[in-house]
Amino acid sequence: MRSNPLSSMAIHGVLILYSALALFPLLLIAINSFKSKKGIFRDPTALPLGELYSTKGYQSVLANGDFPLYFGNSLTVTLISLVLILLLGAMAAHGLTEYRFKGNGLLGLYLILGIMVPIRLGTVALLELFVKLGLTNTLTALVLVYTAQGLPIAIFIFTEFLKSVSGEIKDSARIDGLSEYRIFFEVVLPLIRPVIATVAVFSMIPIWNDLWFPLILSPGEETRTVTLGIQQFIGQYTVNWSAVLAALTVAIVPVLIMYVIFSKQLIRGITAGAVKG
Amino acid sequence: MRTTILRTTLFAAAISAATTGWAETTVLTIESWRSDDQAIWDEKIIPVFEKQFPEIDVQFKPTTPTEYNAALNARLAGGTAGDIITCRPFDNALAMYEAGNLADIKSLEGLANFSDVAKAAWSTDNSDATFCVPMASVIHGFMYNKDAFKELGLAVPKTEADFYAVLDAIKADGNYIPMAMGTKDAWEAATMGYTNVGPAYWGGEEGRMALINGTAKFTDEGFVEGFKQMAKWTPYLGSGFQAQGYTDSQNLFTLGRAAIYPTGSWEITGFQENAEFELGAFAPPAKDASSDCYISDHTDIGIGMNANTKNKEAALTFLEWTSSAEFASLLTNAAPGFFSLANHNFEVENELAQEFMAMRSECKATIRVAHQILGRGEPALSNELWTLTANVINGTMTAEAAAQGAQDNLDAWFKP
Amino acid sequence: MATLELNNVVKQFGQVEVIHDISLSVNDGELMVFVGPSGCGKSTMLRMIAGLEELTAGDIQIGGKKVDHLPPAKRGIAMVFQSYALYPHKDVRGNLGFALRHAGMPKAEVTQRVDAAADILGLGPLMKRRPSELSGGQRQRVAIGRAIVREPEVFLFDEPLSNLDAALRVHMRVEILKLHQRLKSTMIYVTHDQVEAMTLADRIAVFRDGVVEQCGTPLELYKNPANKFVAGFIGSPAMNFIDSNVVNGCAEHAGQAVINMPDGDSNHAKVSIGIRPEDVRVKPDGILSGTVQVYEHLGGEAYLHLLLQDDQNLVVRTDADSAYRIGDTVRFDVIDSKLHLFGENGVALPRQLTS
Amino acid sequence: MSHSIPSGSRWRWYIVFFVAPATLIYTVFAIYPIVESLRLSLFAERDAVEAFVGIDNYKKLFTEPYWADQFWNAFKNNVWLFVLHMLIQNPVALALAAILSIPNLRGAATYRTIFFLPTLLSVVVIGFIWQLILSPLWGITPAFMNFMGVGKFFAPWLGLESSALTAVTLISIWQYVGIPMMLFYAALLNIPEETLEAARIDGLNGWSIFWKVKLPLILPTLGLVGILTYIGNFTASFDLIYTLQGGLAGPNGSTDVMGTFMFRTFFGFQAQLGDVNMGATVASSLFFIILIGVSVYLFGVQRRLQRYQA
Repeated sequence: MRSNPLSSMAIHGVLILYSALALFPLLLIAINSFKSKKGIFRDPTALPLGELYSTKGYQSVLANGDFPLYFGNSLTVTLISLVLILLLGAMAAHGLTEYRFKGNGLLGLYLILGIMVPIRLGTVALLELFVKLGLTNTLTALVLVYTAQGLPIAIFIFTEFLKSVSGEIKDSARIDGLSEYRIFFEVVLPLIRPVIATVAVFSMIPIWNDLWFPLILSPGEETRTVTLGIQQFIGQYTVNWSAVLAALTVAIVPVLIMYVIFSKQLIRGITAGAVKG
Repeated sequence: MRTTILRTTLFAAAISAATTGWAETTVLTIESWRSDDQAIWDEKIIPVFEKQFPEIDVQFKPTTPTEYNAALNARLAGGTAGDIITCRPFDNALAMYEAGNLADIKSLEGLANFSDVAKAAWSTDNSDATFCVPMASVIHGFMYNKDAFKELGLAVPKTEADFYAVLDAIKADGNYIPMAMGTKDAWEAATMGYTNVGPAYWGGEEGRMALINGTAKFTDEGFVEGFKQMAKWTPYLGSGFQAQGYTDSQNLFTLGRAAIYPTGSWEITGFQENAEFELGAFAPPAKDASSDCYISDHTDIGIGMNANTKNKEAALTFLEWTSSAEFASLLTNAAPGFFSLANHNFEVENELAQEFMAMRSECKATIRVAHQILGRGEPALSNELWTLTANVINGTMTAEAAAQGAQDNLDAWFKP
Repeated sequence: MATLELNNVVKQFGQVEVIHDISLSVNDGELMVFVGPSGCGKSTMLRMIAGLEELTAGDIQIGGKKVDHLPPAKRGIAMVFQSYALYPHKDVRGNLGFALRHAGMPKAEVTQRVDAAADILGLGPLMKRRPSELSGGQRQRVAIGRAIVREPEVFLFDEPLSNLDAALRVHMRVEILKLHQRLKSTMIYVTHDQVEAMTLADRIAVFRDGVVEQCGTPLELYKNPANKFVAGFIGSPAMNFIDSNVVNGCAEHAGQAVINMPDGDSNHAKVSIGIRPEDVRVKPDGILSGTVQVYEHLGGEAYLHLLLQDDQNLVVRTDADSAYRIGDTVRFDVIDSKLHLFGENGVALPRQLTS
Repeated sequence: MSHSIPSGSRWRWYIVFFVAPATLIYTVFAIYPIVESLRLSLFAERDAVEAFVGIDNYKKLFTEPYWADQFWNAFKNNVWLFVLHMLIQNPVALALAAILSIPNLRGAATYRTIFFLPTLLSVVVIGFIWQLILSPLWGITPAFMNFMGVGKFFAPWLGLESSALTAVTLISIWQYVGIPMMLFYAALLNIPEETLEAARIDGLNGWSIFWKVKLPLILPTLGLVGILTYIGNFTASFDLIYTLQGGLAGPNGSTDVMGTFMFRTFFGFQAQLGDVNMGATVASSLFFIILIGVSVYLFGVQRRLQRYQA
């Protein structure tokens, strides 16, 4: 499109305004996390300079020495669940799109049914199940639930994408003598790489941020996740807002890093026709 | 800090297990909604117990109050709840007992240390079974900023008239928000408002028992007057109080921006840590100079045993200990504001706590009106009172309509 | 090098039968083209030969050996796909050598074969590139190279040129022809383009609706189409069909006898007369006439689209130096010996023409 | 005559290999617990034992005023939530996506990342920030509004019955606008350049190209976003409302949605004990509401929309 400077300025104006709206609340947290409680309430929008500056909040967070453990737990759960969701989801989507078999369509529908119903509905049954399996207070329980919860969307997106991929390359591999297993791992997996980032981001957010299942399935000190840790921390420091804000800031950073890692691939994945509708 | 303690205990336990060979450590987990008290339990209470009973390792695992009931019920259903369960009083705990989640502990010797009134909060109506050791009560009243009162030359109010005069004076001065309370979380409105000052109008226990006996209704004058008081509070609250939550109110008061804070004694520890001015407490005002004052000395926390625990013996040992004088003194002094319900003699050192304790002798005591027997409907009457009181303060409902709403809730199911 | 036999091959997808009992044999070293409109079953047939689709009934033999129980890689075939089907994550060398390495061939031999194929196809300078960095023609060449390195007994081509532009298509067509002459291997080539079929094929099998309508050399098909479908499909521009009534043993058009029916044939009341554009002679005293609607001039030759008296259309080839205007009336004759007659069911009638 | 399968094996184990692990985990850890829960809606506790009661719980839910009032209140609020998301979130998302998809826009990647940021955050964070920002006490919004000269229009929105739901919804929109934006953005980028050039040659300008060419071409994505909004409206809205307004979804139940209603019923809240059977009944009703919406989409809307697809 021909761009005239005036409309270009208007466009950037709109974008910058919305950026401010999106960023302002986050900055507010970050800024105030470096202030003392008094500083927070005297002028919430002031920068943490001069006498306002205080790292007391972070000191409280650090004093609660368990945060590295919580981060480790969250990372473990999130990453293992992600790998499982991506791998098993891609495998199932491949199986569903590549082969004709009885009940294929029905199975496909069944597998994406879970998009509609929050698994939270089944909490009590899940808990009973994990008790029987002896998996309460383990990260394994969380991984299993998150994997089950993430699979429908993953399968949906992968299926949509695989449908749009020409089948000839798989036939070609077959003629080259690859087994069906190796076709998946050596041909299909590299093919869906761009979509993987998309699925990864969409699956990662709810896992990292979940509060409910850690609370019910693995509330133990040793298996606590960051989000739960933060929430409990807030509960204990209801009036110590410096500490609360510092904890919140600390909780945002890792998601941000993961997002930046995936974000380049993300758009490529979406535009690769992943979510066509 | 906490982990260090935890690790040391675990380490010590491991050593002792390894050296003695037979003494296995039993781990007891306590469920609680008092996440604010984590440090108190970890650093002050549990170490004392573990010193006496090295073979038992106690872990305090609180869940934030908003999630406590849901999470606890889910864990009970799934069989992963802790061995020791902190009980909310009356109908809530009773229902848990009836659902088979709390064990009957009537045989506990230490129960003799508690008055029947205290035990009533965690016993069946016919007192056949007791399912929690009474732990503590909280006393409702008001805290105030002594510095502000001094500054404005105000005296602690005794009667309703004094009370509003003080509020008017603070409002006229304009430096302070007269009263720190919001209606967003609703429960403060009912708990620190209606059931705090209301007993003065319905005559405390008398009125409450009359409701239970069916000789009184919520639409009777005293109960309606309680709601009317709520409506009178509205002008003294901070602007935007409708969106003011519990923590907002706490901050408003501790930062010195509000002069009076309707509350309960459980705030003592947190407030003393955070407020940079001198704190004082006064009892809910009496109707007039010739009337008695009433306080809500609410039996708030009990401690019971998960009926399905695998560590029954250790759990009973622990419960027995919680009925001891040692525990009573530890708790009351470590968490001033939670007053042990035991008949033991012990010293309360905290001055503010003493101020609250003093109210017991000055005023007649009762408990929160909707908790015993009346709270068994759907929805629980106390939850209903939250919403009704908040509505009255918000001005979206008249006192009469709120009273009618409460009575409707009772009429729907309650047979005196 | 091998022969290929298809015996009574049937294919059903669910309840739908898409290949009806086809038998066909391809000789050693022959380039056989399967041609037909889309959905005619030609690609399905090819995929069954490749082993990518199961047979519902019948069998397939390559070099006299039954192969329909073998996986694709064991059949001694190689296949070139329309979309090239290159592995996007491997460079050209990787794509060329993939099948061989996978089969466990020693590295040195792989390199040697890959280099040889690259040499044939002129891929030398591109060996380090990824498919995304290649042009369409180059990709196609890599796809062919990938087939060559396997030294298959039968090459299968599935519409390999249809994603290329016209000029490149002609060019690649010649290259494939050269390749066939050089390798002298058996090839099966699927296309919907009859020009490709005519220029490439040793023999053509014309598919329609899951049956082979006719199989023969390009010239046989051109000269003696077995039916109206083949007649219309082979040759460009397509054969004209004039509906005609049979009167007194003579197929007539607009009241004018055009051609005598074969001797003794009195079973038909209506026939189609098939006239190729090149078999019409425009001359002022011609017995037939039509009005010029479109005049296409191709430089070396020209085509007239005529509207006949009974509103039927006829395309006529004429020499390039004649000049016509829209609306002109043109008179012409047909070359009797080159006319085709088709019965109402579309089957060609034997031509023992007297005129 | 029977024939062999080319791959050499009669029972195609590899299909099992691909499909079984996902199906198994999903069935055991998602479907089974949910079905188990829904099953409970047909039971009730009678004299301390679970008894089969048929559809009694449903009758109770829809006839007893206590239940029916809550149900319809929550349902009505959900409808409002949905309407606002459709009227605000999705158009804003579309507008942002349309701007971002302008060719050669400087800083597009940065803007995109920024716009998506709120979506990444947990509701614990979101709830906390927005309460702080909208709080009448800490003065951020009032100060800003005073600065803009509209200070007198400030109100404690989260605490007023009339505005709480709308305020919560706007926060939700703020958080989730990134998802539809990304979907629209991808769809817009997928429109072939030739189509747009053809439109330009046909004399359409920027606006009319957007309305008459781009919009019809991304209709399937609009449909998808619509149904995702619908589902999220019932399932994802819970966390935010629960965090911001608590289990009673105040003030006076004005922000109660199906999610909070279900949760409160299922697990109980404060003095109220949970009722697993009624909770399951609410959950099942919610499930059917979602199912109806999805069916309408799959069999009505999507089919019609897909005709536009190339």
